[in-house]
Amino acid sequence: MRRVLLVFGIGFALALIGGWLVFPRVLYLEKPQPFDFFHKTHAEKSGLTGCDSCHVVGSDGQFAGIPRNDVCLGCHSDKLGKSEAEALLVDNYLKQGDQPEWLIYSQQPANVWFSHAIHTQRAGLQCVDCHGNYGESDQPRVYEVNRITGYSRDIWGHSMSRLRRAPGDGMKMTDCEKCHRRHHIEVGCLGCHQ
Amino acid sequence: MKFSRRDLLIGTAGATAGIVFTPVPWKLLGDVSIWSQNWPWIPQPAHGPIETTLSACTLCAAGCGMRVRMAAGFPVGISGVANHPLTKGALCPLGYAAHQLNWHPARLLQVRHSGRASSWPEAQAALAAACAEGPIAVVDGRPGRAASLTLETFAAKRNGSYQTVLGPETQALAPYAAWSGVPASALGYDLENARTIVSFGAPLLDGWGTPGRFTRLWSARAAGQSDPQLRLIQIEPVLSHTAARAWRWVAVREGTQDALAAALARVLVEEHLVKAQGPLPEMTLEQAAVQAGLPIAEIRDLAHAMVEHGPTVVITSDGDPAVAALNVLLGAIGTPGGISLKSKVSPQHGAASTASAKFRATLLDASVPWDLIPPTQGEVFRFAAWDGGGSKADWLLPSPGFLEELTDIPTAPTSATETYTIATNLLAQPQETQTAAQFLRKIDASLADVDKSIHARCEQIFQVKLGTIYAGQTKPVSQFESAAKMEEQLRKGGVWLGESPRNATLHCTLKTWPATSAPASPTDWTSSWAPPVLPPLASKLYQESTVREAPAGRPA
Amino acid sequence: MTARYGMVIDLDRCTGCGACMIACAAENNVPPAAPRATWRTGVTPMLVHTLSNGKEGVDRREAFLPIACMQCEHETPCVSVCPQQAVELDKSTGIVMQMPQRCLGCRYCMTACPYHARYFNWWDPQWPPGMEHSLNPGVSVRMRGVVEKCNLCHARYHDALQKAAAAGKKEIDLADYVPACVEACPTGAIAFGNLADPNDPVTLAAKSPDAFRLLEAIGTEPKIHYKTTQAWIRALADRKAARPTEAQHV
Amino acid sequence: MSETALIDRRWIARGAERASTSRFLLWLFPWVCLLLLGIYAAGLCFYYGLNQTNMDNRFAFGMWIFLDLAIIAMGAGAFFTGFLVYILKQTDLKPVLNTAVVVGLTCYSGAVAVLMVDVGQPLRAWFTFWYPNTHSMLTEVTFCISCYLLVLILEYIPVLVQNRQLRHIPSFLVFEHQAHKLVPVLAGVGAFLSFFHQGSLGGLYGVLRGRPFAYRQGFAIWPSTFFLFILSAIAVGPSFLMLVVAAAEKITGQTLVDFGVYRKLGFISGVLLALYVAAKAIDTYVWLNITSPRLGFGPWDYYSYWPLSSTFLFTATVPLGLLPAILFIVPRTARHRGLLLLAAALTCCGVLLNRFVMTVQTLALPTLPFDPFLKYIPSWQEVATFGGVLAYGVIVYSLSYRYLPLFEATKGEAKNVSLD
Repeated sequence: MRRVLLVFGIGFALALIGGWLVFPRVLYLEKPQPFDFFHKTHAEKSGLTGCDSCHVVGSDGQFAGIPRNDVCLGCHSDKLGKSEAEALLVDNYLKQGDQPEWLIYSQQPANVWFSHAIHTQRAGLQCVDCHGNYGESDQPRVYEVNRITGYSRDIWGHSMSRLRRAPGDGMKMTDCEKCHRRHHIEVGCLGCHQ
Repeated sequence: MKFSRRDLLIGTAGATAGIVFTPVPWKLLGDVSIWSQNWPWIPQPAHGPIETTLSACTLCAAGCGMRVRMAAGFPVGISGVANHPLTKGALCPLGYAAHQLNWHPARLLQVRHSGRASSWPEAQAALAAACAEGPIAVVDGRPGRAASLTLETFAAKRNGSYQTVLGPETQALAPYAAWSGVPASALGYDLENARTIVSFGAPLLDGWGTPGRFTRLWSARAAGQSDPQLRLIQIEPVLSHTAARAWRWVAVREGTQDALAAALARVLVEEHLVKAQGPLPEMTLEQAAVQAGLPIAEIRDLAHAMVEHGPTVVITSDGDPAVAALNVLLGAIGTPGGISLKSKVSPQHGAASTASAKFRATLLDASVPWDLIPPTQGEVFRFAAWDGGGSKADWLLPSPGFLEELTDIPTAPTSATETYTIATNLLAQPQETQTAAQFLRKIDASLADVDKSIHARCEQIFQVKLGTIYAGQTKPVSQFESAAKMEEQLRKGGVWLGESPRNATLHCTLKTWPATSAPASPTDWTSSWAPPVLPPLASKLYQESTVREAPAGRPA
Repeated sequence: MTARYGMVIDLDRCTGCGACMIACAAENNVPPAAPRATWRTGVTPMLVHTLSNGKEGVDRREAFLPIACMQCEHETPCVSVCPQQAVELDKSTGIVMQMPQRCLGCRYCMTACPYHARYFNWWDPQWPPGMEHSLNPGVSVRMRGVVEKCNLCHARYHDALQKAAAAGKKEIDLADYVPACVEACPTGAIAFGNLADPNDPVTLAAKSPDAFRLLEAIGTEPKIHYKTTQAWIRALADRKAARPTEAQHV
Repeated sequence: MSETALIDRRWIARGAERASTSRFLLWLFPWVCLLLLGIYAAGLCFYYGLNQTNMDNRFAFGMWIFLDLAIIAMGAGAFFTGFLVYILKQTDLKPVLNTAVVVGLTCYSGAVAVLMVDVGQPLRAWFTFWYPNTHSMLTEVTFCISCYLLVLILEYIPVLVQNRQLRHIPSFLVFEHQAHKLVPVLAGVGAFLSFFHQGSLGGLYGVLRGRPFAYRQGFAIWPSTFFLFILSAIAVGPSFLMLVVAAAEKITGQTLVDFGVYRKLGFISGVLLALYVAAKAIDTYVWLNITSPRLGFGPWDYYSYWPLSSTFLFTATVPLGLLPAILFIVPRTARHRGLLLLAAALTCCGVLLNRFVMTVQTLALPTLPFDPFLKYIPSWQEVATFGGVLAYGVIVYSLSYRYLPLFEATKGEAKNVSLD
């Protein structure tokens, strides 16, 4: 009988290890960004304070997202410093005139409609409330994509158990709902889907 | 201790129990359903902010005002321009899906010589050779454009002939042109002032002329009123969409509309319903009635209906002179609400001359309808953006598609006032393509460049100081400080409107009652009907609903 | 304030040109007809029916009747039947919302809808190569095997909302929210407005004696109204006239 | 004796007489082929989507739903017999109990399988459990059917483990004895669940206010069809059971249960059927004169279309309702085995017709004033898929009959383990 329990226990334990430690590594695939980008450097060196100095919301409420080359060209018309990233930016993109294909950590799927304008203007949310303080990131973040769904890992969040998550870590529908429920905001499915 | 089969079973049982307490089954279950929501083989719309620009539709000669929504550099939506003076915010059904046409499977992006792939240099050489050997014909489907000037001068320099193919609506005006000596392209209908419109089979509510112009007019003055300000009488064998909504539908027997016209003429004159004492058809009322398959009483009643609520104008679908003559009797020529003469700012063109075998080569501009095939033994160079199939042309030359070409749009057919619009190329022109004008300039660099000609036209309009520019709001040309400013407005989707029609100076005199002539598209041009290249979404109309019949189902 | 968006469609003005159908499909990323699709298997959130008085020859009369989702207000048939809350009647707009990504494709809602305004994606949506560039970013493409219907051009509602928010307003400006079919109609036969607003022209038009609704007796309070001055259309709509056979229909 | 035959023998209870291995395989062969064809057809539907069927936007439900409703009604024999035996203590019905369980199991699992093919996105079917809409009859159906399927499996296991080989595994035997204590409870739960979902299957159409032909008023949240479906289901259940047993006897050439059981089943069917016909008549009267007119629809909106005209109404009630009821109840006719089985067959046809009318005719009838009456013919994929389910049923039953002690009469020496 003891042997039975032992063998059972071993199987049990192996399953736990596999499920919690190995599975995430198999499920998610790391992808490289076009080149390293440091929010912190920009904040310090160029005195670009506040996200909206690059990530602007238009008068009609459209969010421009990641700034296009012309914004970068404001300063990077030619190389600033010797870094490899700088060289890549200027030579491969700004000079050629094609946009870097950034992998967006908080990219929501095509069936989601999210308006930054409504959340910042009407609800008065700060960028950090949802995105965390990327502004202080001083090393490039890893971008991981779910092999099955193609979603960024940030959507589910980095802890598989979804416990103890920092803001910006985990942007599932349930996370939106949590906040909406807290503020008694009722929107139908198509309030946030398209 | 050795590992037995029993242990394996128990171990597996343990693992199975354990896996339930890991994310594996639950995350997989979730992710697989999410996968089913984003199947990789289903296209995803592009990201990126949306810009809206104004332009004009170039699918046909009507040049309706368009509002184009662009995302990530591609048009993603088309709508009309509200209170656009000509189209009143309306487009034809095809217009709303026109931005899909550039990806149509029939898109032409390769020079073809008698069916085989070829290249631009070869085509160029071939045309140069042809020009050297003999006179050539250059055929233009939309005269009056900046490009037309290039084509015309090229033909002139090569003592070839420049020829035009007029659209059906303009063709329908040909008889009056013949009787008044004014070119058809200078004539139009003053619909806004008409109170009774008698249409002999013209699809007035179904994409006739500039669609928005009449549909809005009809909607405001006729629809749903038992005694409408604007009476639409549709004379047509079948219950067409127009006939279905007309104030009155007269089901005339197929191909006997000239007989009905004759009958009406007799009633009008004999019963002194009109002042005119013009010539009369030989046919008696009785004979005509029998031919048209209508009781005399109804014809008489129809004649009365035509005059009791004037001004009245008769519109034909195919320029049958016998029918057109009714307008002369009704005095509907050069009068308000009738056939009228446009103000004289834009260059006017001779009636359609016809290609004949004597030309060494014939060059067809992309504006020439695909199904028109010139009767010539010589080489045919055809420009087209889409391959409609069954082409007899020796050379198929890919031209820019929708929104890929800078062009100007002169006065729309049937319009009584002159208009001028510029459609800029919102999309980059594919390098595989050339317009006829670009192609000819490769052969003769001295030819005018379209961009320059457009500039010149704007200068000209600015000089004349006639009319107004509409771009958001209306502003008289005279109030523009410079031609450049005005041109800028036009290039941003504005439209120039000329002066009101000069009616007094248009007169038609009829010596004898005209004999019927066959439908007046250039007689010796064969028209082999090929299903038009439509936006794929048009299939909603004829395949997924019963609103219309499939194009292939229409008679050749 | 909660709105109740609805329409009044003037059948005397509808020429059956089909502009609404195409504009709707273009706006909502509805794919072109699949090779084997028919009027019974197509996806046409806005669909124009042809009516006739059943007579032949000179006595024949025809009219055209556009049908989109009726946005039923009361006992909305499709909402209660959906097993997994993929359909709901939105409180703030009165729009009956269909959520294809939640739908499992059981088609129960389609059997429930008396107006046949719901469509099943029998095929994978497909466009000629490259044409995906022309898709509207505001609307996600539906996958095969789910039900879809008119969501009253919800992408345009989103834009209006966002614009209002950016301008610091709570209510949208109705001028910013015009469904594609309404915008496209070349005769202005389709009027769109807020039925909760007593002074809205649409509310007034819906009250006119010429106005009616389809299958009113079923009592689902549709928010799409029709109007006509022609007796025979009215008789047909009120189910006082003979039905066509399938042969006549197709 | 060939190798396979030897293995085969080892699984059959000692002393039980069964057909020779070769004959058994011969019997299975066509059914296996049909099953494979069905699986292929279903595969097509999964791979290419439901465009493989002839359903369309108007016939959103087709042959599959119709037959699902039908076989689930037939499967009602399972819970109802359990209910009779364990709750109402009608122990003389025990001989057919195992058959009832197997029939129920195949009917329900088959129906669920077809439903999985029928939905457009089976991968998301579980959403119903995660985001259930409690107002939807379909949610009720989904929950009850899946739960009851579980119950059926639990009820089947005790029978299963009586197999000669499986009985060698000690833990199974232990389990079996425990399970037997459980069976009455299961029967109770099963009965409740089934009564409920047979009802909700009726409710499925009864709530469709947009389909005046199907719409019924009712009591509380349930339309009258809810109760009619329960009644018709428990009426047809025993009849179907009777037919299955009769078929088994015919094929195996053995007497499996004594005639008394037939008569009892028949009598139950008959009484319930009579009740049903009465109830249905009242319901139809109320519907045609009150419910339907309120929605603006009169009888001629339904019964002026050939072939689905009023003759259906008549057939469903008189020859397929009253007649079998009489045959079942009147002792003189009930004495004849042939007539009894005829009545059972008629009853099954009656329920089939009823389900057909509720599902297919409802969709064929136009609602919009300018709409035509529509027709629909299932595609071969639809037919084949369902054929597969039929074959599956036959195969499972045949195997169970061969290797498990379904009937006292043919238990062999497994007798010592009886069901109580």
